[in-house]
Amino acid sequence: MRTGDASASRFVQCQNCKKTLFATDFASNLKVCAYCGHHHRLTWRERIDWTFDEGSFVETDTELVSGDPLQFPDYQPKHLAAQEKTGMADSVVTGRATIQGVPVSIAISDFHFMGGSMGSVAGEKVTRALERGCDERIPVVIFCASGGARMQEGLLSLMQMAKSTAAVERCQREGVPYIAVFTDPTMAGVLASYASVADVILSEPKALVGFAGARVSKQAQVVKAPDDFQQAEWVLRSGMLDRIVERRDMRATLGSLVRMLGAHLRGLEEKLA
Amino acid sequence: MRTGDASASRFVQCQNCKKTLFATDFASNLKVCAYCGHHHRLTWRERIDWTFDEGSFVETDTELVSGDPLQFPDYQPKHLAAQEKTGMADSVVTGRATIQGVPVSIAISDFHFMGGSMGSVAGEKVTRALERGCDERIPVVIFCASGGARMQEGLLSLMQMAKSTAAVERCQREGVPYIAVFTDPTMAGVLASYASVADVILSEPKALVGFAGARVSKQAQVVKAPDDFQQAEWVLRSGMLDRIVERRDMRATLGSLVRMLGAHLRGLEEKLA
Amino acid sequence: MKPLLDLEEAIAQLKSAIVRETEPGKQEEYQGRIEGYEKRRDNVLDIMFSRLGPWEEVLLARADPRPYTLDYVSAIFTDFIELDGDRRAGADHAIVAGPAMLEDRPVMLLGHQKGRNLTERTFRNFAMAKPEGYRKAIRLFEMAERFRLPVVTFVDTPAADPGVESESRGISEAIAASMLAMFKLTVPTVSVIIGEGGSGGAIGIAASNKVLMQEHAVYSVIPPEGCAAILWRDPAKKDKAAAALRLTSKSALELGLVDQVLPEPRGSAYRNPLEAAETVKDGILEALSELDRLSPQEVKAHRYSRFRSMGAFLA
Amino acid sequence: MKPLLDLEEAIAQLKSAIVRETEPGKQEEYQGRIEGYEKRRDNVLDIMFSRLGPWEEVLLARADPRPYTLDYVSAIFTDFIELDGDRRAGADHAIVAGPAMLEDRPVMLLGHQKGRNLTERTFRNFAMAKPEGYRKAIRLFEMAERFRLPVVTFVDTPAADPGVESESRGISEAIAASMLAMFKLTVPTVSVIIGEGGSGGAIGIAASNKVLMQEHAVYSVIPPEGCAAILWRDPAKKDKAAAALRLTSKSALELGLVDQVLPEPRGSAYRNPLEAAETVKDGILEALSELDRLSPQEVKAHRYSRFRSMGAFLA
Ligand SMILES: [Zn+2]
Ligand SMILES: [Zn+2]
Repeated sequence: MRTGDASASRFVQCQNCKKTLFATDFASNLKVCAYCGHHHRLTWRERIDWTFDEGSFVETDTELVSGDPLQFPDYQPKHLAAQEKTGMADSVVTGRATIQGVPVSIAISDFHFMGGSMGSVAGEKVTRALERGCDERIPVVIFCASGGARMQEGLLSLMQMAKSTAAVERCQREGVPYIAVFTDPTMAGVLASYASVADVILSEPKALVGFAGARVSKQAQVVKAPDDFQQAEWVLRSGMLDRIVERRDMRATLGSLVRMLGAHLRGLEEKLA
Repeated sequence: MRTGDASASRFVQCQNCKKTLFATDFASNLKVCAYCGHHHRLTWRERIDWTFDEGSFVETDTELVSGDPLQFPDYQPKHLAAQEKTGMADSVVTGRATIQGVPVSIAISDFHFMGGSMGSVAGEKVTRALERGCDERIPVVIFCASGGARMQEGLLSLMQMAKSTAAVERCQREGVPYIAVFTDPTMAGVLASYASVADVILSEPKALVGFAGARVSKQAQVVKAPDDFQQAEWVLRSGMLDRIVERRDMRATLGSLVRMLGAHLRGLEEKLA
Repeated sequence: MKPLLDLEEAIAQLKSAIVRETEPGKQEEYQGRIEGYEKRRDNVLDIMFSRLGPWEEVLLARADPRPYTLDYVSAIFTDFIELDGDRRAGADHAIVAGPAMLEDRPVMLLGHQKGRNLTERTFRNFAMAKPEGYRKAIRLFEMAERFRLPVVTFVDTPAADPGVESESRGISEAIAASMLAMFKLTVPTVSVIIGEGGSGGAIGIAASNKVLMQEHAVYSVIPPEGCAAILWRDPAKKDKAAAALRLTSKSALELGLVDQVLPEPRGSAYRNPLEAAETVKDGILEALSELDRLSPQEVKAHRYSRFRSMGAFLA
Repeated sequence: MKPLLDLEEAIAQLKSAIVRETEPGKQEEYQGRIEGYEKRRDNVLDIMFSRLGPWEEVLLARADPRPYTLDYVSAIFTDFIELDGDRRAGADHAIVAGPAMLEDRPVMLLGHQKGRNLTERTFRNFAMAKPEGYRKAIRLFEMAERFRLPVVTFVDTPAADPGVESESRGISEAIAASMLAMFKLTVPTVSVIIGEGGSGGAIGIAASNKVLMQEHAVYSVIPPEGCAAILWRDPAKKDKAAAALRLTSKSALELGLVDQVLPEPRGSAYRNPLEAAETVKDGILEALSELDRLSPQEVKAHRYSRFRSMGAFLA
């Protein structure tokens, strides 16, 4: 959202309906517009604070940093700028947390870091989050927000699709629940890999969710795209989502799901007691 | 097909293009019209003679006869009439045979017996054919020809859908290939059970294949049905069939399939050698 | 139904009168009259229900006020989270599904859902599931297996959707594959026929270890109207067909095709949905506690044998 | 290409002349001239191919006369029986699939198929598979597992189909689920990148134990034109993008993302498709014979480790 000239501005403008909101109200409403319900994008930190149990998050895999393996033009300065802008090492943050008391392995993708794109580091972190779920017999929750694969790492980025999907297969085999939450946007290489094969897929309202840019899809076809093409509501009607969940209900929904789907995991009941 | 007044008539008329054919040519062309290619319905005996290795067929499960469990009005006389007309005990014949030297367990449904409908006997025989494949580690080939479940056996007929499907699940689990061949017609309760979950589904050209009578389907919808709705060619385009195979190519196609898909079964290679 | 309705009206009038009544002794008098009417009403109901023919059972099973899947879900389970989507082609609201708590254990729920008014009925497609519905079912059966959740399904459908689009996306395959997916499970499965057990559409989600049937539900290979139309070219002979098809819970139990009939309250489930739900709940709990004694492989083998033995023939 | 085409024409003319030639000694003279021209042609080819830039590799990988999947299938395998259908929604001709014999063992084949003329290309949807194609793949992967057939896939696609209908039937899910299905397999899997290894559309059927790549194939996360358009707002900078993306077989091998580069005949595969096929066949046979040494569980673990190790970062 636009915050006016000063970042400490008392007002923000809704990106969707353009109405002006008090910054404090906006924050206490989890950055959802009180007028139109638009769910504005969150930083990874906001996501964690507003979803998981307070103080429960412990970050992991902080040592992973991109090595610009292809020496791709302009990649290094862009990557550095993104790091400075966001304070993140790369687009995905991983760790352990609890949700309504249930321990979970989590990964949060942040669109503010190079469009949440998946290179080697993001792919590795997502994979580790899934494997950690298996190793520790706890459910996995991943918040997606990505334009797709990171082209500056070329074929290595493409391989992250396979690598992360392999880890999902391991979760399935070992009975570890994996819940994905699509946030605006969840696209391309991320959607076409670990995101789409979660056991349960929730989405925030109106998140953009698709394989190809809408322009490409529409060009490619005689079929007319519906007005809400690639919006979560349309994606739900297309059978690809389980539920659209408003941000304020996300914690409770995730809590119930990990509690019920993860009940069989050794020790989860004990951990709950 | 109509055979004129005498059953020994020298001529037959194609049911589709109405052209007149020499009975001997017609038979040597496997009851496929030389003019329009229409595949006329076969008796179970013709099917076996024209598909499996000569003299290889040995019938099984001949002891099974319907007991009219519901005392359904007019069922017994109808059933008796069908037995007299066809010389069959019920609509399905089962047994062992070889195809291009490969031993297979087979079931053949004959539409001439009460529309090939599936009651307790047909369901039991199909189930035994599938189980025999598992017990003897040989591929299963089933020719379907049925209007659906036999309503004169009420809920017992419905349960045959579940029973036969359970046997297919056993084949899948035990790695026994099961190939279904749809012939005209393959409908309703048979299509919605063991027929549709075969590993490979072949169909004769233009066979009628569908869940509901075409009248019901078309009534139920605003969507216009295509001209070849519920014909094998349309069903293939809809993704439900593997191939449409002409009758003269059926033996070779089935032979290659059981040879390749069944190669892993213990002893199959030895049996071939 | 006339005497029944008259009695109901009289009872209702007395009940509302009793609230306003202030004269001493009158309340007791009203109360006595209410009890008298209620007794007569119960007698009428008992007589009516003792004389129900198969076709009337069909009408009752289809009746609007009868409790539907979500009514039982809310009465029996907690924490239900509906999950949607077949991950293939669409969302299907004729089948509702998702995990929920049954007392202290999580289960996977699934059931056909009817609607009570035109909007709801359209949204639910009259509880006629499309391929999407059965493929959602398959997805959730597989999930139940991964997470060791017992499966409970509620069956209440006139039939699977027979339309052109359903054909084009393989409604037959979807039903068969759904049964096949159920036969793969090593977690216990229990189905309850709560209204119309309509043919392939029903069995598609009823290939379970235990199949319970409410007293006034019906379960049939074909609707009586369809049967009459095909066999006697006369849909009006639906009574004859209903009788011939043996589609009542009593017949299904006699034929050994359901494991238990769940009695309904006097006058059928809709007259006391909570009592009906209590009986359904007890039935499910009992079935699950029996199945809990089996190992995963025994659960699977038990289900196979259950259906394997079905069929009546001379041999 | 001019000198190459001139030489080719001269050789062709001499070859046809030689057939008609009757004068003694002339044939030998022509033969000598042919050999000279051929030598020069080979030199030209060698020089051309030694100087190929990444963008030219892209063009070559996309070139019309390049052998396609079915060309390799007919040259390498016998008894191929194409199977169709996803059992969900449709037939997809951008991916061909079915069992076939590789020498004396049955295998499951699968590959993108391009077309050589407009009719074929339309029929094949330019080798851009829809969800149906990937779901057919999943079905056949599962069949391969049941019947213990090794899987061989040929990759040659610009991308998965990006249309509205593909989106509506979940093209992303289909690709992901296809990879996931490959990771489930305990039978050995080998993929050969034979032309365009286009992004998600390619990896969807290339999550294999062994990935071989023909010398002049390309494998990329995005087409160079798309990359240039996004990064530099100028599709014309496709050369720069092609170079930056490191999409050649040489780069893929250096990065450790393919196991082996399969050399192509002088002047690339289309100049000698049978020789190219022979090399591909040897590559597949060698890969399978290595994998044959592993147990089913080791096969699966091997595939996991292969992809698990991919990624370059400081840690
Ligand atoms: Zn707003
Ligand atoms: Zn004809």
